[in-house]
Amino acid sequence: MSISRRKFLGWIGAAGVGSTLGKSAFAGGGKHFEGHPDSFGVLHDTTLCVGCRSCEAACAKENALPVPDKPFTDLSVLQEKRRTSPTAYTVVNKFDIPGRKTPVFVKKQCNHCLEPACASVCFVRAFEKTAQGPVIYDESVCVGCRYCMVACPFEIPTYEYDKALEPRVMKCTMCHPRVMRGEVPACVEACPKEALIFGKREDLINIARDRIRKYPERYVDHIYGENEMGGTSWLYLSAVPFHEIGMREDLGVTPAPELTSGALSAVPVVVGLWPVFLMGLFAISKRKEAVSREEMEARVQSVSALAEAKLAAAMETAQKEKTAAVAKEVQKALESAAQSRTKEEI
Amino acid sequence: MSDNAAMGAKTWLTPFNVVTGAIIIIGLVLSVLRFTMGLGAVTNLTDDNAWGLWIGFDLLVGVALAAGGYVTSAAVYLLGMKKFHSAVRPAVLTGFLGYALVVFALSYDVGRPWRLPYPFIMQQGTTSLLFEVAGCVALYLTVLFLEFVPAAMEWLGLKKLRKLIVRLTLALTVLGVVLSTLHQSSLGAIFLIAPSKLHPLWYSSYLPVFFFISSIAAGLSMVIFESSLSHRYFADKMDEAHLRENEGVTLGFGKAASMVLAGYFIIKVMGVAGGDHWGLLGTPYGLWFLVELLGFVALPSLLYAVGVRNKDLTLIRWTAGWTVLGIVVNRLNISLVAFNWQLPSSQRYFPHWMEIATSVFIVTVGIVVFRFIVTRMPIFYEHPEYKDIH
Amino acid sequence: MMETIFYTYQDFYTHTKGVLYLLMFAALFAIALLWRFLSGRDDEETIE
Amino acid sequence: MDKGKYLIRLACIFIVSVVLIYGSSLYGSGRMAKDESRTRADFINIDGMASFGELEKPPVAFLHDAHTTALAKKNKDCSACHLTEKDRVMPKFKRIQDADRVSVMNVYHKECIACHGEMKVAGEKSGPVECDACHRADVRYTSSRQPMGFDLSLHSRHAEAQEKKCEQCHHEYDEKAKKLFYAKGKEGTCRYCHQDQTIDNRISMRLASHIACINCHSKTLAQKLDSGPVTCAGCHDPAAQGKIKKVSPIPRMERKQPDTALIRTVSEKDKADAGEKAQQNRMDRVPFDHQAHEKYNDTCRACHHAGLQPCSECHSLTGKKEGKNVSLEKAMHQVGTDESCLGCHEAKQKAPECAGCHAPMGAAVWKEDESCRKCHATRMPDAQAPLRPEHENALAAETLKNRKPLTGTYPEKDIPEKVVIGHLSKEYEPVDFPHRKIVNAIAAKIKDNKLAAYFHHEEGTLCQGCHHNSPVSKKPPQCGSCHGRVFDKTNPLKPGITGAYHQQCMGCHQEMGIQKPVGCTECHKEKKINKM
Repeated sequence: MSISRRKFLGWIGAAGVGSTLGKSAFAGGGKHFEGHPDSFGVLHDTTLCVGCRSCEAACAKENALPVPDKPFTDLSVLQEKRRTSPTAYTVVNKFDIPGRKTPVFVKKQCNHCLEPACASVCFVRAFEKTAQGPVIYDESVCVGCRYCMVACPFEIPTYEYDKALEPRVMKCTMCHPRVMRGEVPACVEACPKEALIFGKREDLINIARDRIRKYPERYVDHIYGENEMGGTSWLYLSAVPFHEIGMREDLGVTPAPELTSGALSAVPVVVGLWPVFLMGLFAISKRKEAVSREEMEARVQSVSALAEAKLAAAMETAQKEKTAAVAKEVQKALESAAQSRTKEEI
Repeated sequence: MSDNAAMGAKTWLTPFNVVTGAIIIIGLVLSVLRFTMGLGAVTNLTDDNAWGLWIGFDLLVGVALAAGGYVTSAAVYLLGMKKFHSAVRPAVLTGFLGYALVVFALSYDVGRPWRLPYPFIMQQGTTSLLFEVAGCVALYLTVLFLEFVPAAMEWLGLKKLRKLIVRLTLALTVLGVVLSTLHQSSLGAIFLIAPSKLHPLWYSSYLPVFFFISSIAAGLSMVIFESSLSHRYFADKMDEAHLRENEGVTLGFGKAASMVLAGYFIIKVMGVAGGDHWGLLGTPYGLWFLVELLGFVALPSLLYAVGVRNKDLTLIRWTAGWTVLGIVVNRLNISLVAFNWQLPSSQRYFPHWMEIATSVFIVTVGIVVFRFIVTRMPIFYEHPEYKDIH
Repeated sequence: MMETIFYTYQDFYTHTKGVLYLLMFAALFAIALLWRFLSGRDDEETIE
Repeated sequence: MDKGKYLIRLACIFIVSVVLIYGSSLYGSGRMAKDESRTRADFINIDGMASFGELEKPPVAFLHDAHTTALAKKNKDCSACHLTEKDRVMPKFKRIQDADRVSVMNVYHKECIACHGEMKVAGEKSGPVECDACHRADVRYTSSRQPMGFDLSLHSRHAEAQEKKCEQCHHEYDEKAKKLFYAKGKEGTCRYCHQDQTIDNRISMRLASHIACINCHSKTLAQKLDSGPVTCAGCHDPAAQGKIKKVSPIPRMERKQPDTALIRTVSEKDKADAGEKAQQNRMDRVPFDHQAHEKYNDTCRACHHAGLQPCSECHSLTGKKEGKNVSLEKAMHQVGTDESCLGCHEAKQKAPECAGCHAPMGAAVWKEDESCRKCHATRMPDAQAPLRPEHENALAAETLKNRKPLTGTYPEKDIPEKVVIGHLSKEYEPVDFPHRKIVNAIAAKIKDNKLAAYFHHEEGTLCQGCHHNSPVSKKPPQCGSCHGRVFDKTNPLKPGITGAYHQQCMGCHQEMGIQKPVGCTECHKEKKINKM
């Protein structure tokens, strides 16, 4: 039986390896998607922003977010770097760049990716990339698993940890209601320097390119958001390399759904083939059992046949002897009878 | 039925009960706190670190260590290894309890646990790995329940119903293996979405394969580990067949674990090669990766092999414990240590003591239920009336 | 089968993976039925 | 069970070591404290042997002035380390030139270690003698060495000192006779011949300048006369360079250069090569006030970057190899380079007093309009034979003479005193914009700027700084006439009215480096009613 143990070992190993083949079988296939045509976006020219935080004020007012303790006109807040929070969909951060007279101010909020990672990972489809451009959140289905916060490469979605019954994921919605009414988002309307421009994403890219061409020394020749993570609707222009103003340049251009589509595409293969393979294993082991049982019986047969043959032979000899003995007895008896008769006669 | 069944009046105040009692009380208090004050009051979770110890340990580690169920049932039913037959029921029980605890722990971590069935009934996010995991875990929980229930029915004496379910065993086993393959690998694939946050040494497109293969190793080691513990504490519950087969189980699973760990080590090295991260091995994180790889994958594989060759059961049992620890280290590495590795240490996550207490509470509940079931239901012995093949 | 136009990977995958999940569910039953059909002849499956 | 115990111990040791490695590695990875490296001008990295191949040991950090001061105390002079040839001290250490690797290495090792050894034996503070004490891998010094520019002021001081005997420094090289000689009237900057690297016997600029300058300075010092520096820091230390006396006004260089020149738009040779008819119509030639431009640059090299011959000799119409294929047109108009006319003018526009208006204008976009005629002003007479140079210069001078520079703008009374910008006010009070004060301030800043005076060709040009993209007039249109309330995406480069005001005013203040109005309320007061 030791073979079967080694066999068991082999099968488990093979099973493990076998299933790997299906794993990264094929990603999204040959398909390529350009995103919703004519969807809106915002171009943020960080060379114009002076960090007056009017956008933060307008955003808080529009989304009825709680008024923070420090007023929006208090610029001391800019000293340390802030991230989005459940009470602030957008924040302005100040970056002192060595060798530049004035600091660079950058507004941070949801980038409304063309292929949102948050939408791709949400297992109740609470996030949706609307045709108009904004990525909106549906609180009525959200389970609160927070996978979207793990997935977002820009660290934007935030969670109401302090709430026990109705915690929500909070993030900028590009003022989706206003956009649907044909207005511009509140922050764009509030920006005095017009560092934020709202419009169709293609137009914004052209505007950005025009600016780069007209002011070659003022801008880094790169529109952040044109290709990052498969493209975002919120585009950025900057005078300094983007990694110096807190924007990651190592995110790559693969759209988020592509990252997990490989693994997902292996699931049907496993469901399709694994049962067949396992049932096959079962059948083989059952047949092996049956075969081994038959061999057992065959051997038993052959052994018993042998035994019978021997037995039969023994029986015969015994028989013969017996008959011989009987015959002898009979003969003896006859002889004694004959003798007694002769004795009587005498 | 082993004759030394229940001794005289059981005294409740054994040290074990006292400790578990205390933990459970603390756990209940924390649960109330968690569900009244929200997640923020009990955990160190922030907007940067959305997933903490409950996901990292209770879910990732819990699911991996509950893999014993499908590994043993596959070995015995699909590969026809009758000799390990006695190991099936304990393994299925551990698996079932493991998954029950996973779902129980999930209800703590998720913001609105009463909405957990929403992905199936309300709106399906089919592009999400979590949808696949949720589906498989739910299905597999029912499969494990059905595999476990004959033992309960023998205890309750429901003959006819038990007959019906026993006929499904083969289908359940196949389904169990398929579902396990899916969600064990998908737990790894969950982290594929964030290449910018997971350290390149741990991030790889093979993550699903790593998780699946290491779950096989975890299952095997867990069965050995659990059987060694059960023999220490529940020997009186075991019938003669169970005792006899235990040695074979340990050796057989030990050998399989050694091979699987070796395979796992090889594909991990290939993962590093594939990403060309050799340079990173010199960094502090690289050092920690080597500790995980060499200390918790290569070493146990070696120790298993030595143990099996010399038929040294204690070595195999200790190595099983060490491999289980290795799985814990690997899962925590991926979810907590190597995740958000770029953030400054001030924004890094470390579990709040209340989180740790809750996890300990959940594990203790598992152990108590395990003991309750084992001391009542025919897990370690065969019920006299059901000598037939069950 | 009506051919909806997909503009984003997200929509495309949501649709295709949705269909795939249904197919998978069906496939499992199909295989079970096929197995029962295949091993119908052997009297009563005796599996230890 | 003893095997079990043994295993437990093994596992414990393993865990402890794991925690230690992990702990120390994660937190202990701070770099060892690097002592604050000092920046010196006399820091020399001795790596001459790199020219022979891979350096086996790290180069040696050598502090030249530290050594010279130390040696001076023992009244030793340059000859302690430097050999002299034809009574001039050679800059290389104890050798004339580098024969081969081994010999150069021996020179350093023998001389330095010997000297240091003597000092140590004599019990004085001395330099290191062990190998790794000199060849240190860690970088302790950084060089603050600045190249020493020989500008017009220094040149005139030297000319004075040498009583205008140019042959003291300037020389030409006679290929055939392989001898240096002085060519009167052909004096040029050293860099025309001496490049970065020594090419066969044409020594590099570094060697040439050190041999010539330091020798001359040390000779004059020897005669106890006021002379230039002989230490590294004297020339190369930025602080020392600041202290060099500046002559002002800088007397004009006496090199018989023309006062005015008529810059060719095609070289005679090109015309001859092309066999053109007498008067193929080319761009009109450019009258150039050479004397004025001398004052705008520190050195002649700024424009005559490769030689004193006319630009068209190297820069032919279609570009020649000698001129690195840069055509004449590109040489004159290439923006972004200092040598070209337009490049230099554009660089001048970056000055704070100009940037306010010129920065928002963006990169010069090639507009085919009247602006060419500003420079190409001299219409050539239809003479057959080419004019002689002095005639050309006279013609240029005459054209330049009747230029009417414009130094002001509209008379005071025509400039509105104050403009109230109020049609926007939602959250803030209207802005009362001190229009005249600002116009006068700008005009005052560029009052004596000849470049501005000439190119701001109309009185209203100055107003076009803010009233841009509209015809020049005394009554330019209001901003609102073009800038709509909301950003108009069909005209991408035109902001909405709010953006226009803020970008223009704040942009100008930022470019001109004016700090004054900082917060929003300093320009316009907060409106009381709907406070946020």
